[in-house]
Amino acid sequence: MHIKEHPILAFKRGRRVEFFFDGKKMWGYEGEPIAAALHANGVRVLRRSIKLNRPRGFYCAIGNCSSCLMKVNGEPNVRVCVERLEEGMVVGTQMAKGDLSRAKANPISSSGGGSGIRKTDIAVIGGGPAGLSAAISANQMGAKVTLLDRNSRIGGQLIKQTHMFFGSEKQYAFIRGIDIADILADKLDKEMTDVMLNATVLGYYREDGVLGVEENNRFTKIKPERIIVATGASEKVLAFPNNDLPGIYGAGAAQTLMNEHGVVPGNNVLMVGAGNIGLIVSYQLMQAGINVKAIIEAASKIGGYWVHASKVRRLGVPIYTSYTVKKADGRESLERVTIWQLDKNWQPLKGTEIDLNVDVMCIAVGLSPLAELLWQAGCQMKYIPELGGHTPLRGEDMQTTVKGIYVAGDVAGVEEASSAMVEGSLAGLCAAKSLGYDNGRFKELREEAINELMNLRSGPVSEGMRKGLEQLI
Amino acid sequence: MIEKTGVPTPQDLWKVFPPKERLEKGPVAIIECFQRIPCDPCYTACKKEAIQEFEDINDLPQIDFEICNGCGLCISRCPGLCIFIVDQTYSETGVLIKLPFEFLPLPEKGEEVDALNRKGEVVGKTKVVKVQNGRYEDKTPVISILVPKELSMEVRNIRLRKNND
Amino acid sequence: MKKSGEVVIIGGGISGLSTAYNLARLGCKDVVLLEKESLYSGATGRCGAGVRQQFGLEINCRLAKGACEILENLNELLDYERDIELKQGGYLWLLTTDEEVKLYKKNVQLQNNLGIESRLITVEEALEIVPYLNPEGIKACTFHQKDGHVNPFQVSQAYAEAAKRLGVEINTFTEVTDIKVKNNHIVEVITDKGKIATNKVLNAAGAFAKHIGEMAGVKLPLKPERHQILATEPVEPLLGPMVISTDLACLQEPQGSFIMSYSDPDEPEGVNISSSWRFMEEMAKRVCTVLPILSNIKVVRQWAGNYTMTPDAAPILGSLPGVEGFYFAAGFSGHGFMLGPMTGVLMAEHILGKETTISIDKLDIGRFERGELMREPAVS
Amino acid sequence: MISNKDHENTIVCRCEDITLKEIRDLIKEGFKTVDEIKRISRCGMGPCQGRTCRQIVMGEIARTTGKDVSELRLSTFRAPTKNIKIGILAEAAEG
Repeated sequence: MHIKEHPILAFKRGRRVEFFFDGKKMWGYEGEPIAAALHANGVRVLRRSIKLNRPRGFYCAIGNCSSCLMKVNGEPNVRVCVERLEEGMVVGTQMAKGDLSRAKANPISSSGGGSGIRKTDIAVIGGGPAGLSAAISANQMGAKVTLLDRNSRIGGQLIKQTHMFFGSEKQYAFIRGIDIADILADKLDKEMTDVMLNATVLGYYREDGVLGVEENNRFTKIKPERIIVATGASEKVLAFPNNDLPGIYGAGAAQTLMNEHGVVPGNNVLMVGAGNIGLIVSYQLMQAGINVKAIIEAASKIGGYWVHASKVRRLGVPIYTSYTVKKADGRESLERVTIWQLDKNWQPLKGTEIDLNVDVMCIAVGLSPLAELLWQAGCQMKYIPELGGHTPLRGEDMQTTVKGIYVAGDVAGVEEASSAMVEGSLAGLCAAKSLGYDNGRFKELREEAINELMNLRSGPVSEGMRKGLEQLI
Repeated sequence: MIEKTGVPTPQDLWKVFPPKERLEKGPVAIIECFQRIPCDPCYTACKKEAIQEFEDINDLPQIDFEICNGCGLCISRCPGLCIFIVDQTYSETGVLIKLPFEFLPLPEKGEEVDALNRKGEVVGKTKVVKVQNGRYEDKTPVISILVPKELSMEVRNIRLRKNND
Repeated sequence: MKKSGEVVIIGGGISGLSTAYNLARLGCKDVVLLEKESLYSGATGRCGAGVRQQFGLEINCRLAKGACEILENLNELLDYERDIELKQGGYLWLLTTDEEVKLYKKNVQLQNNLGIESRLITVEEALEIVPYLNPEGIKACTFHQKDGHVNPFQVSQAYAEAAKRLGVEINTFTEVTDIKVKNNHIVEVITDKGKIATNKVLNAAGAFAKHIGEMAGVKLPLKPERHQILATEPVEPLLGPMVISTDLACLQEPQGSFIMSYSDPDEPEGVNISSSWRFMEEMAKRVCTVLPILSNIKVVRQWAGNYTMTPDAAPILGSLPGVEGFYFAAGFSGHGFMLGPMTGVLMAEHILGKETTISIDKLDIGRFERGELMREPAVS
Repeated sequence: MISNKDHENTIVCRCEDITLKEIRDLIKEGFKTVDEIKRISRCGMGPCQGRTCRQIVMGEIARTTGKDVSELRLSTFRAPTKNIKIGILAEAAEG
C-alpha cells in the first residue's frame, strides 16, 4: 500500500505504470524502486536463497546486501531495492543463483567515456550532512570540490528525517532533517562544487591515489588532491532463528520505504532497539498510520533521548527494557516474534517469553561506520564500541593517519547529525587549508568549529562518545 | 525510572511543574524535559525571554514562570515535543491544555476526542477548542483541548475517536 | 611450539602443507610447519584455482598429471569430508596465430606421449564446448577434459588436517625471523614465537622464498610479481571449461562465480598484493571480447597475489649444495597450487633421501649456473 | 539459551546461506579468524562482500575465544565496494 497522506511529507511520485511480477500484472509509480512497488502490491518474497531455498525479501533497502536479488527483464541478480521501476518491466522471483543465459549481451560501445582521469582539489565522498558541510566550507576557503553521492539526490539520511533536529541554531536546531538537506544543498557553491549523483565510489586505489567511481552506469576515475570520506554508517544486524524472514527490516530500511518512497511497511510492527533511531522510526511509523506494538531494548535503560521515548509512550507504545528477540516465525514472511527478558548478565530468562503477532520487525540495534574505503586506503583503525565499531584514528583537523585523507560524520564514529555537520565543516576547512586555500578566516572558523564540537559533546549523553573519541585523536 | 519506561515519574514532574499559585494565575508553559541533551531552541523561541539563555547547551531549560505568559510559541519549536501549556483559569468547567500533535487526520474545532496520559492510556474525553496549524507551527500543529481540572497535569495527548473504532 | 623438529617447513601454502603431510605419511612425524599469517593466505589462497596438465615442458606435464591424479582421489586419500569442488570441465586453449597453433600442436603431441589426452580442435568444435565463445580471431584450440578447477582452500585444508592427524605441528601467525647455519649445516630456525632446533628446513615460502633463502645466506633467482584477479557474483552453470589464451584466463567455479585474470608483461618485480583499477577495466574489456555474455555479470571483488617467477618459468625443487639440510620448493611461476599435491610427494621423498617418484634432478637450482634452462612455453 | 540446533535457522551470511550453527561449529573446529572462516565456508564471499555477516562472525569469535573484538584480526575490505557490471568496466576501458 502506498501512503496516501502524511502529516509531514508530500511524496513526489512518477506516473502510474504497469509492470509484471511472475506473470501477474501490477501497478506502480515510475522511478520508485522495484521492491517498493512490489511491497505496495503486497509482494514481500522476492527470491529464494541459493542453498537453503529460504524466502527472502529486501533487508537494507539501499543496495548493500543481497537479500533482494531478482530477475528483471531476463537479467538475474538485480538489486530491486535500488533498481527503478519502468513501464512494462518484467520482474520475476529469483530461484537459486540466477540464470545469465537469457540476459541480452550488450555490445560494448566505446562511448563509455570513462577513459580520462578527472582531477579535483578535494573529493568529498558522501552527500549527507557531514559531506555537504565539508563541501560548503572547502568552497568558502576557495577549494574546488567534487561531491559524490550514491543516491539520486543529496542529503544522505537527512532526506528521510521528518523530525526536528536538536542542537543549536548553528546546526539547524528545530528544523526538520528533510528541510536541512535543502538548506545545505542551497548553500553549496555551484561554481565551485561539481556534484556527482548516482555515483558510488567503488574503491580507493592506493598505488595511484585514484578513486574508481560508478556514475549512472559508467565507470569513471577521479584523482583528487585531498579526500574527505563522509560515507556515514550502516545498520547492524541481529542473529536469532529465522532472522532472514521477509518482513524483518533494518529500521533505516523501513524508514526509507515509508519516508522516501511512501510505501507502508506493514500493519503491526515490533521495534528492536530503543536508541534514537528505534524511537524516532517508531514515532514515524505511527505518523504513517502504522501500529507499533512495542519497542524492546536489550539494555536495562533506554539509549535514546528520553523526550523521544516519552513521545512514543504518549502514543501508547510500550517500551520493554531488558528484552531481546528469541525467535521469529512465519511461513513465507514474518507472522510472529517471541521476545524474552534478559537478566543482569544479559542471559535470557526462561519462562519470560512473550509472543507478539507482527508482520514487520525493525532492527535498530546500532550503526557501524561504513569505513571500507578507509581500510582500502590503509588508514589506522581502532575498535571503539562507543562509536559503533572500527573507527579511524585522526587528528584534531579530521585528517586520518593517511596524509590527505580526512573523515567526517558517522564514518568517523557514530554520533548525531549536528556534530556530523560541524565535523564536516572542520574537515572541509582543514583539507582546503592544507592545499593553500584560505579566505582569511580559516583560523577563526576552525576554532569556532572545534568549540562547537566541544559544546555539543560536553553533556552526559555524550559521555561514551567522549571516552571513545579520546582514543582516536 | 523514566530511563526505563520513557514516562516521567511524579518526582520528575514536580521538578518542572510551576507552583500552584502560578497555575492559578493563568496560562503557563511546562517543559517536561528531564535529560541533559545538546539542544536550545526553546530559548530562541521565547520572545519574552522567560526561558533563560543556556550557559551550556546541554543544560536543562530554566523557565521563569513569572515572565512566561503561556503564549505557546515554544510548543512547536521543541524538537522533543515536550512543552505543554496549561491554563487552569480558562473556564469554570475546565482547564485548557495546548499540546503538539503531528498526526493526520487533524481534529476539528469542537470535535470530541479521547484524552490520553503520558502512557497513552485513555483517561477521559475532551473537546478540541482550537487547532493552530499555520506557517509558524510548520507541520507541528498545536491543539488546544479542554479537560477537567483533576486531569490537567495528566493529559498530554489526544486520540481521534473515528480512528479508534 | 616445539623446541625442535626433524624437519621445519616454512610456509603454510599448498607446497608446505602437502610436503608436511607426505613426510608424516612416510613416517617422518616430527615436523613443524610455520606460517606467518593464517594457512593458505598467500599465493595458494589467492590463485585462480585452475588445474591443468596441458604444459609444454615434459617435467611440468608429469608433475601436473601426478597432481591431477591425486586430486581426483583427494577426499579418500586424506579422509576429508568437505567438498574440494573438483570440476574437470577442461581447459580450452584459444590459439590466435599460426605460430601458436604450431607450438601447441607440438605440446599436444608431447602431452599425448605422456598419457595426457589433450587434442587440437577446430573453432567449430570449440563452439560446441563453449557456445558463448566469440570465435573471431581464433584459429584453433587445444582441449583437455581432465583439466579444470579445484578449491584451493579446501585442498589445502584437507592436507593440513591430514598432516595434523599424523602428528605434524602447525603454527600459524608465526613468522620466521632468521635461520642459523653452522659449518654449512642448518642448525636452528628462529621465529617471533621462539626458536626451533633442526637440521632440515624446507623453504616453501612462496613470494617470500627469496627472503627466507637470504636468511640462510642463499641467493635464489626468484622474482615475485603481482597477478590480479577478479571474481563475479555466482550464477547458474554457464561455462564448462577454463577458457585460456595469451590474453586471459577465465573459469566458472562449481558454486557459480567466474574467476578471471590476465598477465601484465609490464608488471614490475616485487611482492605486491594491492589491486588496481586498470586491471579491472582491462580485464573486463578482454573477457567481453572473448565471452560477450559476461558483460551482464557483476564483479564482486578483486584481489591480487604473487607469482614467483624463475628465469625459465619452471619451479626450483631440491636442495642446495653448500648448505646442508636446506631444501626448497619455490619459483612455481604461477603453477604452485596446481602442482602442489605432487610437489609434496616429491619433496617429502627427497628430504627423506628416497628416490623420487618423478625425477626432479633437472629442476635443481644448479641448472641456471649450468645454463640448462627449461623454458616452459605454455605459461599464461 | 537458544540451542545450537535452533541456530540452524539463524542466518549469518545471506549471500551464501551460512547459519549461525555452521559458524559456531567452525570456530569450535579451530577456525578463529574472520578470514579463515571466510575461506573455508565462503561466508562473506558473496555479492554483499561480508557487509552483513562480518560483524556477527567477529562477535562469535570474540565470545568463544574470550577475546575483545578489538584484538581480533580483520579480513580485508576489497574493491569494488558495490557490484559493478563487467560491461560497464569494459566500456570505460574502450574510452
